Amino acid sequence: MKYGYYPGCSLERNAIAYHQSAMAVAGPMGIEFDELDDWNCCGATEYISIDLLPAYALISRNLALAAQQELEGNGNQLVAPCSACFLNLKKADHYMAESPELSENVNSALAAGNLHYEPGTVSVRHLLDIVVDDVGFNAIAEKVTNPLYNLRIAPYYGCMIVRPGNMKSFDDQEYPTSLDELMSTLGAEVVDFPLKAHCCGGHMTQISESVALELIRRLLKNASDYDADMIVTVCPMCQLNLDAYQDAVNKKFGTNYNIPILYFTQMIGLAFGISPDDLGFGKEIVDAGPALAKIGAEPSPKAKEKRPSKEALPMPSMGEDG
Amino acid sequence: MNKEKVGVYVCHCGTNIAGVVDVEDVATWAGEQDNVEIARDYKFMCSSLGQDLIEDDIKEKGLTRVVVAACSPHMHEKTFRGACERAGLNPFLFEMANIREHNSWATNDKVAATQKAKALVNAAVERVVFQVPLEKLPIEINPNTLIVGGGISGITAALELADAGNHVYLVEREPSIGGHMAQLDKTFPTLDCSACILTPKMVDAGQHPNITLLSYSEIEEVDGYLGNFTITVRKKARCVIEEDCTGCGICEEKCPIKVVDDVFEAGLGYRKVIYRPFPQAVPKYPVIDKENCTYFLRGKCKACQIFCPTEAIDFEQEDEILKFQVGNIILTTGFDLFDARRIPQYGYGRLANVFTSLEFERMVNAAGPTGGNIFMRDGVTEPQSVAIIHCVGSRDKNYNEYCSKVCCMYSLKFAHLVHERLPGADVYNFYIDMRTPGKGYEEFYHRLLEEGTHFIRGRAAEVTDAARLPGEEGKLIVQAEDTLIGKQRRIPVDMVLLSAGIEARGDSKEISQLFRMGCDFDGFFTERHPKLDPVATMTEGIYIAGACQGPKDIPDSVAQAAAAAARVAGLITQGTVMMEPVRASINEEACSGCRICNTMCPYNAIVFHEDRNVSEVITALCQGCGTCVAACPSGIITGAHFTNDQIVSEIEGILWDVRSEPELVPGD
Amino acid sequence: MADSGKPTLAMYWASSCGGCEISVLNIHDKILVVDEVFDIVFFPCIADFKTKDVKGYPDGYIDVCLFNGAIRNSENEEMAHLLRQKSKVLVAYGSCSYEGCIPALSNLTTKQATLDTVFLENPSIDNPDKILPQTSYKVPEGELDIPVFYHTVKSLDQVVDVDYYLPGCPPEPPQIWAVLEVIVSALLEGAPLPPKGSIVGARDVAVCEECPLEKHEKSITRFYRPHEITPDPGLCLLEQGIVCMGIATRAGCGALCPQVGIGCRGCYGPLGDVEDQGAKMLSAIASVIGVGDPSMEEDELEREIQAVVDTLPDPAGTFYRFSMAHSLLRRANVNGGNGKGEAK
Amino acid sequence: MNEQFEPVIVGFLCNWCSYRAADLAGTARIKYAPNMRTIRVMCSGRVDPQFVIKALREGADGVMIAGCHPGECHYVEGNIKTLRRFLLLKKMLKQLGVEDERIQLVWASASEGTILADAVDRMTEQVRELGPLNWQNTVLGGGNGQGQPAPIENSPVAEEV
Repeated sequence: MKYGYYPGCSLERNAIAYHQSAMAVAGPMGIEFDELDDWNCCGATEYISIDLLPAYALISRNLALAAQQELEGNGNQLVAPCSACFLNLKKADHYMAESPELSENVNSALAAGNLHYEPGTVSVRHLLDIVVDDVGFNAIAEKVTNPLYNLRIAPYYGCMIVRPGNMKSFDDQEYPTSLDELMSTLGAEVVDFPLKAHCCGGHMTQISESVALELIRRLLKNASDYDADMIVTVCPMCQLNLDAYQDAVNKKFGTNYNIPILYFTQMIGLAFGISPDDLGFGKEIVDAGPALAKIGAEPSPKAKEKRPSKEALPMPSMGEDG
Repeated sequence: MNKEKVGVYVCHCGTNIAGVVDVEDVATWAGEQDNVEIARDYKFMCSSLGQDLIEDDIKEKGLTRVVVAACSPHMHEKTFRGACERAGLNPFLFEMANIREHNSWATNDKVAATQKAKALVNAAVERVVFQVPLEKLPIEINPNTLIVGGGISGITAALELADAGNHVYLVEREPSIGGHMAQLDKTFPTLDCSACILTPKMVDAGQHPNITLLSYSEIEEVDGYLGNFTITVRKKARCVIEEDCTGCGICEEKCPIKVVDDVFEAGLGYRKVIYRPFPQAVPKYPVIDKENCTYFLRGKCKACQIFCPTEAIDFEQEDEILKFQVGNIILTTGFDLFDARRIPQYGYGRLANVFTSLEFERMVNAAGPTGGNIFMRDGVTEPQSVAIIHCVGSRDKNYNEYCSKVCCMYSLKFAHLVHERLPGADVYNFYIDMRTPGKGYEEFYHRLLEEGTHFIRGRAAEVTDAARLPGEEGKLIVQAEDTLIGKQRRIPVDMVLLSAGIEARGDSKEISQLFRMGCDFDGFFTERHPKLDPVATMTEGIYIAGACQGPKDIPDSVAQAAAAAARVAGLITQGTVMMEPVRASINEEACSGCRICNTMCPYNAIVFHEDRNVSEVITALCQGCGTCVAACPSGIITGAHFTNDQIVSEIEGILWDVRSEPELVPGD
Repeated sequence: MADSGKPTLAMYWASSCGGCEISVLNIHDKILVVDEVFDIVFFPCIADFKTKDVKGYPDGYIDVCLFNGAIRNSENEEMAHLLRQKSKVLVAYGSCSYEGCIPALSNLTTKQATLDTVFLENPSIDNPDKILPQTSYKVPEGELDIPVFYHTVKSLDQVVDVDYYLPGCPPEPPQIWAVLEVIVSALLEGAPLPPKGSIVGARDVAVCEECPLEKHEKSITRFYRPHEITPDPGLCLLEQGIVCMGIATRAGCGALCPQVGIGCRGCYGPLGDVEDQGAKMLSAIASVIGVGDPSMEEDELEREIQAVVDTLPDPAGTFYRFSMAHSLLRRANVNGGNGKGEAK
Repeated sequence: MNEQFEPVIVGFLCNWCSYRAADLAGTARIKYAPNMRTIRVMCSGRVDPQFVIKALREGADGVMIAGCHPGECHYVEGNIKTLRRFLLLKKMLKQLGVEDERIQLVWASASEGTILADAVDRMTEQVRELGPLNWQNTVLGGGNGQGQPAPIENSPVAEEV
């Protein structure tokens, strides 16, 4: 499977671990990435809120390039590992298709660089999407050599990959489960994580730290309430906030969370038996070492789900769709 | 064709038509057309004076055809046909031109409207000349009636008809009749006990000499037509010999296997593998649930058989196939509850103390799993606070856009029951709008306001156990925007009730195809007319009542059921009914037996006679759609009142102003 | 009536292939009876009469004129008028004169395109100077005229009044003889003739009536061209996806084609209650397309049905193979709609 | 002619859905192009392709067939037959030089007055864009004889025959 690849700025700096691990696991999963030539920043979350047109022009330049370079045999599928990049690219494509006027303006801007983008030509997809939907759980299960037994993982999707509601998304928009399934495929114990699709604060850390810290606290608290050993993310922004600001949260709220924040690709790598160094481990601020030490022991007999008392009323069956 | 005398009447409809169409011009113009004997314009043709005009002209001027240019035929075709009939002219020699809905109301362009009016009038004139007298078709009505679905609607309809001395076949899928109403505890707004008012009716239905009750049975086939349907029913094997069973219930006692009862107890309680859904079940005979029975799984046990005092258990019993004739059918197949799992952010199935409305109905029911106590999922703890979320799956583009009509009221009822059983417990109702249209409903709402229920106007965003603020620990938090104070609120509670909406039965599409009738996008059966005929369907002889036609509460269902029964009773007393003669017929002389038409008819009205190598239309089955007429490559199927001649001349007439007669063109 | 006292017979070919003449000879020894009964006064195929001879006849001199061939050019039309004028009974003989037949398929395109195909593009043509027929040109002997080639092929009754139609491409010998018998007995014993304008030598029921193949309810999930399938013997061809016009075509031929596995081409023309054979055939055959049911999504439904429709390459040419000139539309629109017409 | 061309469109509406939709459009006083002239049939399945062709032949510039949405047909699936015929008819009429826009199939339930009205407006515009069809004169070259392409010229004269 070949895809066009749009790393985005973060993956070159703070999220280098994400990039490394993604590249490391691509091969085993039968994925080939073909990086977009001359790509530019997607404008992150701010630009759109400052001035739409230039923001969309900035984003669409990448789409135009993707369309132009018809990234070799990938059916014009452009994969973005970063949720913000993903959402921006997807939005641009969606709203250009929706409004001919926007499309016209954006294209008049692109024309300056002899570029043009016809909405709909490139299909923008998130890395998680292609892993769970194109590669598939079965293929992944086959590759698992050291299952992540014993590891309690809180799967964190962040607020961007399955939204907004008016666009078709690859997972439930309120309560996604694909990452949960992926993690249990790797052998890990997945904890229920109600805030899985809530916001991590994004760039609020720069604008109004108190707001951001509260949002981060909620996530950390929720994860530790369910005694998760770690939070696994699909987004550099989320990883950065939860990891880098954990200390600040502890100071502000007098807590002492110590939850490592890792990328789902790193976990896949581990399960595939790839050496941690090739997966960018050690770059996280909250040391993942202790948690990872738990891996390997035989699966704890499902923490003994205490048998319901005689009086207890039956729980609703969740059927397949559960 | 010898000349006809057509009378043309152009209606002003006050200014509705005359305001845009130059009616005088149209009338004078029409007067000059071929075959037109007289053309008039008049203020209100539908008035008795207007109709008199027609009748007098028919009598005095000997009109042989009548055209009225006015409103839609759906409005007044009947009226004017009547006028013709009174004056001794066959009603099918009348034709209507719709120059109001399709013309004067649809444009302001007077010139264009007048031109179009002329086209429509001319079309009618040229068509009517080719129309022929038709006689309505008499159809014998078999006095028996089939009622599908033994809920409150079905039971009501059945009793109405049976008491009037007509035989009824009442078919129910489940082991007992009673439907959803049997699961309920109290009914709003009067709070009388559901069972107390329902069970007597169930017993009546079960014992009525005029009612053949076929429970644990399903319809396999429906053939035939109004007055004369042939029904095939599969009576599933109960593995209990009804003749011998006394309904003592020992088998149920002795059966060692317990399973969750997802149907009657809505998953909140257990039942045995040989069971009656509930003590007052009608009929009283239990059934064996083969999927879970140890005997059927492993060939062992037989406890029920061993202990049965009357040897009524028969593991070898097989499904029975019954065939019978009925004249009419009433569908009362009811509804399914919206599956709350589809809204994961409400946590049903994930968060133990989130319950659906039906679960709660069972919980508060004295005969239910908790003996009427309101307990949390652990089965012992009483909640100190309860949140009730309205519109779950209703009024929501992502699920069902419509309002389920009953949820506001039963949510209020729930609130009341919590107050009653758990004094001091806090109750929060999260609603979008409070919808209480009905006798005594608004008063009930006010009563609840006084009982101290907290009403929060806002759709709940999510139910979570992720505590954030002090006091939220170990609770379920309902987050919603309170639109009255314009603030986000987080209400920590012990228990959450989801007021799930009403949905059409999962298999309603198949059912509608089985009975050859329509159902809408949501799966509810389509009534013949949304306002003027909500109980009949587009298929003659098939009626609908209750929630299968759309969300409804008990009084509405009962009313509709009685109405449907009355309609059927009316037909039965008539004995024979007259049907529109718009039917297809095949000229067998000219039929080559190509069999193209054989698959055209959705009503299987076309039969092929191998011996004579011709196809024939069974008139009584034919509904007159004309699909076979259009398909016949020999052009020898005639669609009465919509013949090729009639439609072709209508086409020519409607194009009067752009038509140029094909002449022999010399040269190139 | 000829001086011999015998009734006079003429047969003329306009735009046709000559098959009709052969079909007359196909009545075998009966031809002798024809010769015995009739005085042949014009029959370019078998007897040497000239147009000027016909012009010389008094009006109505010809008792029966069998006119075959479509009206393709000015000469065909001229002869049609001449023979109408000279004949008591004018019979449109064969599919061409009755409804245009194969020549009229060129009504699906333009005169120019037809000429280009015939005189320039046809692979077997050697015409380096691109010479096309001229309506008139000068030669040493003087100016010569060639008939004007019409834009639209017409049926006989579109240029002159016709008494009877004898369908078929060509008509079947037994039918021909049956018709001649009627006419003969009318002429000799004064027996009544069928009402003017009637279709003779054919039946008022579709070919299926005469077709021995076994017929069932039909449901077609794809169409086959003859070379794409070997039909099951004894089974209705249409049911097997082979376009067989029998359902929409007059019987009289004895269903010869279907019996040898070739779908009926429709040469006997539409049935009495049908105005447009092609449209009717289309309606019937589309009605029994076996895909698409009400439960499907609207676009899925359309896709599925379209897929089946796509397996039928040339509906117009197929359904109007013989009746183009006599159909409701008569020809393709090649200049309407701002020249957006499809035909080229 | 500098005044704008007003196409004449014949509309075959089924008695149960689309005809009622047109009624509703009127009752709701929705204003739309007066160019469509309606003919009522019990079901769109009654629309014989001969009718469509007849209308075009007799001077209509376009034909609209309107029925119930698939699955909502009063006669269960008459409209499916209509769709099958329509798709094949469209293909054949294309060969006969009738543009797709001139024959349209519309689904409109009894409650979709606006949908029908919009469809009529849209189709009127599209057909106006295409210009008159006027089969008798333009195509068959009756009357004004526009039907004839220019006589063949500028091809070298034959020397001998």
